Amino acid sequence: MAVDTAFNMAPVATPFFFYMLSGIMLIGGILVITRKNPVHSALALITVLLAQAAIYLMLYAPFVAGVQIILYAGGIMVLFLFVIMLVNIDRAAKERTFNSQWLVGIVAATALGGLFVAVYTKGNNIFPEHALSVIENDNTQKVATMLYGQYMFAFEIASLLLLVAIIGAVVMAKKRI
Amino acid sequence: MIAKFKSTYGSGIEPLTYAGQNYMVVDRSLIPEILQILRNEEQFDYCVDITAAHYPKREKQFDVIWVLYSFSRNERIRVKTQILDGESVPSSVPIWAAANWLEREVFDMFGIKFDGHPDMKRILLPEGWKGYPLRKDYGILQQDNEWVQINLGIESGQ
Amino acid sequence: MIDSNSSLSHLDLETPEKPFLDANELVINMGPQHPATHGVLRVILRLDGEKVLGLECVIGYLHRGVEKIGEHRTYTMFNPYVDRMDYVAAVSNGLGYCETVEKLLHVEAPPRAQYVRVILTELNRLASHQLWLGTHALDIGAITPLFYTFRDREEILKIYEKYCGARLTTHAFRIGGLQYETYNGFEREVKNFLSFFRPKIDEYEELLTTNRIWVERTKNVGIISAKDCIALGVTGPVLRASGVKWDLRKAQPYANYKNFDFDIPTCQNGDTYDRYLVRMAEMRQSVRIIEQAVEGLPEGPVMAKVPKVMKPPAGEIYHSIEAPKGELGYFIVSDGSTQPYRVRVRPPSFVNLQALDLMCRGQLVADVIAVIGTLDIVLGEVDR
Amino acid sequence: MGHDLMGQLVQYIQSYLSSDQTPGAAGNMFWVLVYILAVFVGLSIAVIAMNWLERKILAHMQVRLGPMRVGPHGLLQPIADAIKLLLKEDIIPAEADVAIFWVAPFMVVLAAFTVFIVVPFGPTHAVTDMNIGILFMLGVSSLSVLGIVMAGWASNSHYPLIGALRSSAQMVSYEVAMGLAVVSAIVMTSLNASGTGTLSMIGIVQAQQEQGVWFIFKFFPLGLIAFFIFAVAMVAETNRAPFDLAEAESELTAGFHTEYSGFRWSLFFLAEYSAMIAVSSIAVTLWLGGWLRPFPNLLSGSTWDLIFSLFPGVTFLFLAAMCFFNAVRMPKHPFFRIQTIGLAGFGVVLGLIGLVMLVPAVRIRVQDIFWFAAKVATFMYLYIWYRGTFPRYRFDQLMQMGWKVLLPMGLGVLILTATAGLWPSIQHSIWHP
Repeated sequence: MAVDTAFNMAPVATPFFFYMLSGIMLIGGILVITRKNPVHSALALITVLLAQAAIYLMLYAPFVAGVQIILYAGGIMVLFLFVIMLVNIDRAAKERTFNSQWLVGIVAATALGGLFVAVYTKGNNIFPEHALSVIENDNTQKVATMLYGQYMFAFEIASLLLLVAIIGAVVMAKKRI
Repeated sequence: MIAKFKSTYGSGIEPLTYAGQNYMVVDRSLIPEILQILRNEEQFDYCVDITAAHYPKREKQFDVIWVLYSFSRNERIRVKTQILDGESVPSSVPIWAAANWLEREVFDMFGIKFDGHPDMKRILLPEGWKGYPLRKDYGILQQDNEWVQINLGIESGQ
Repeated sequence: MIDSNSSLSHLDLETPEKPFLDANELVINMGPQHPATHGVLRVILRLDGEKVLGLECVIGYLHRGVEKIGEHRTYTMFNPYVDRMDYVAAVSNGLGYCETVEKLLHVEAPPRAQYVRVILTELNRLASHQLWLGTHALDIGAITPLFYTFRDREEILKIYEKYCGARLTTHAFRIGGLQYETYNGFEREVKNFLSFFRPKIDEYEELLTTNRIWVERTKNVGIISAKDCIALGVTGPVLRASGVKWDLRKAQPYANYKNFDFDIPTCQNGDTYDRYLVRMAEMRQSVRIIEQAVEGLPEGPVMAKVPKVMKPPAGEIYHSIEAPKGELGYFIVSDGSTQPYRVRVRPPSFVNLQALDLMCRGQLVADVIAVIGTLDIVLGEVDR
Repeated sequence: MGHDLMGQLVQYIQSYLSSDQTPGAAGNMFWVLVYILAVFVGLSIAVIAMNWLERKILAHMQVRLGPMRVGPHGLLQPIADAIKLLLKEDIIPAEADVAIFWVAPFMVVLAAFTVFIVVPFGPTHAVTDMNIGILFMLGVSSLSVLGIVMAGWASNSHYPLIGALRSSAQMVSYEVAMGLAVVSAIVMTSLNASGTGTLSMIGIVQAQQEQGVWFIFKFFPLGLIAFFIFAVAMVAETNRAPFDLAEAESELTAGFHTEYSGFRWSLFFLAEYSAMIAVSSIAVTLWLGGWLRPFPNLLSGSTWDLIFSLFPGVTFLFLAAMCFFNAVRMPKHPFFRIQTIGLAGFGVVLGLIGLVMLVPAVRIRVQDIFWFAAKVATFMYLYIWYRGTFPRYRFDQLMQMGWKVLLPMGLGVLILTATAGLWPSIQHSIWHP
């Protein structure tokens, strides 16, 4: 049976794909914040999310990759675009892209960069030497067991939060009537 | 009904009949009052048509005609008034909403203005057209050459 | 911007509706080239999202000056022109014109001519309603009824073609009666058509009447009350769907209609679905009328004594008939010459179209399509 | 040396033939490429055939003949259309956002075609078997809405924009109900000894094989309701009648692709039809037993196996016979000579295919694909039938149906399916606390 067969296709050119996808993500990320047209920004963001999904796939996490595509690229970003299209883009495009908070932005970026550098230089030992061997086929079941076993409480809390958000949205929308 | 009107308004009203159809010629000054009464008291609640006719040889060049119908009486009546060229008629849009486009068409075709009409502009012909086609002095082949040349980019529409 | 009138308390068209949250209102130009405006009607829609805040009709793209032409043609010569107004119901136009001129001339068409006129006019009503049904359903997205109705309309057109040689703009009637005696087998063919057509109405109804989507798309869409109908001068099936039992064929019978037994179908809600039902019922009534007319078709001449050169005495006449779209009136002023001094046509489509704004307020874009379809306008008649 | 390499290559190619896996799972790159090519070509042919069939069937429903001029019974009409579309001027509106206007149709086509790498036409007839197969299909097909939104926005025109807004709202809404229906089918796959379900497309069909029932009949009527929800949602997902609001001709002229013409427009067309086939494949896989032949348990045994395996060849022979019959019936007139020859030639081709399909070795490999295609074709016919019968929903009614009818129904069915699946253990815990 195909399901039970171990996935024995050897990964090909892993570093190449990793760097390629990372490059795409970085370029996409820069485009997101530099494009004046919000629709272009949103499309760049979609590229980033898709590249991210591909990296998840490389990490033997197909379920997360699939959910990433469905929820972010297919769902949330469509709603983003939906809202962007409803506002007047001609007016938005004329306004200055960068506002006065760029100082805060630089501080935050420096802090984050510092953190990355610190982790890279000092924190090598917190990562395992070799990647854990993950069986791809079990991935979805593993996620399910984790969510509904070990992290049941957190999962339920998250769903409750979402429920509250949905009800809030409905109440706000209903105000009109 | 006609008799009652006659007694109230005297010489301002001339009731007539032709081929079994009643109509009355009303003085221009009595028009608003008569139409109001016809609508409110005599139950002529349906304004069938408003139109006009042009008689260039008369002093009062235009006939304006209201065709009215009463659902409760199943009866038609025409009200007719004569006006001078350039004279306006009170709009009957407040009395019958249907008069809106009908009056616009009369304005479009004859150049008769209706006072108090919410949107007195041409309806069938384009805005900016010169001349009123249904006047007798407007030839059947006549057109607003200037308008045609500017807006359509052709020498003539014929 | 909007054709409106504030002073009628129940017709509050003046107050412009504001879009939600000061959102930009979207102005959409529907037509003059648009698949659903049934010709060259241009509708300027002001939208908030998909909700209609108001609309303005721009008409006149098909204006040919029919009334002006009438003043320059003799009474007989003008007869074919009227067919070009409501071209899907050309026979009705002709009937109205011929009867009006006959009244001016103080003649009456002989009984046989009257009966044939009724048959042809009612067939025309069927053809007009079929065309309406097909295009209306097409607008709402049902593409199949169009082909069914065109298939059956073809049979009517064949009868016309055989009778007078033309299919659409027939010029079937003459002032004073008919030009031609009916052809051999006319009665049989009309009867055959009736027995062919009766089950077809059921077929249309089977496709649409209880179709859930059709009902949802048409119920409570474009509601107009009887009061508003009368105020706006709306006549025909639209008025009857609002609950007013008024039909000129009964109210002021012309052309022998008083001899026929038929009902005036009415509905109460005045929405698009009711107008659909009323028209479907009218088709059945028309079939009834034609049946009686064919059964009782009298023998005799088909042309009254009319002078070759018509010079009606000076005077003026307003006469109207119940065209498929509503009251079709002719106001003719004669000055005693061979040409009418003034011809005025009171087109039902033109007056009915005024109600579009009222009927579409607060509805969605998709409903505008349905309402334009349900008003059953013909732009040739609106613009003349 | 060279001979050795050739031998290795041949061996490499042959090594897959006896495999019971998909080429992707077996890691055989050659066959992966062959399968991708086969799926691509097959899909293109299916879209072309679908184009012709839709016009013909719709025409016959509407008492007319449909295309009759190009080729016998209009058989070459789709090809003529394709040539026309390719030769047409490619118009890009002056005010359009050119880059996005370019990318949008490719995005839609890409999304519509990519999903087919996991569609199982048979236990070994799929490009690959992903263990998140169904998730992959839903995810990638949800990307096509991005292409539609991009197309509508980039055209910089009102009608396409409204069309794009409508279709994006519609597709996002119906994806929810669709997902719930899919989940309730996936829950059914876990009713085996180990108690673990699967998301793999092949695994889902195999689960139906093991449980001996198509999921549409499982826990009657729960499976049927879930299938119904999916069947409605999938029509909405593909923007087809009666949910074709995004391209409602009478309202929005042509919706999101109003400004497109020529080749780019044909890409949208291609994507629409392949998306229809894709969602139908999902429905077939999840509820109608995928490649399984009808009544595998009731009519089991080698005799029945033989009879059912003859079906594909016989079907093609029947079609060939139809062609010959109609060729004979063609009017005997020089004007129709080419048409008659063409129809007979088409019949010969079909007949040859049918004969090849009767060869035992081919028969065994092809029958799965045949049953799968037959089931998908049923859905395609339904699509056409809907289009011929139903008026169009209005937008608010569509949303109401998605959120207020299908979504609660989907949730309810999911909960009930889960309860029904767990019922033995629940019962057990009630009686033996």
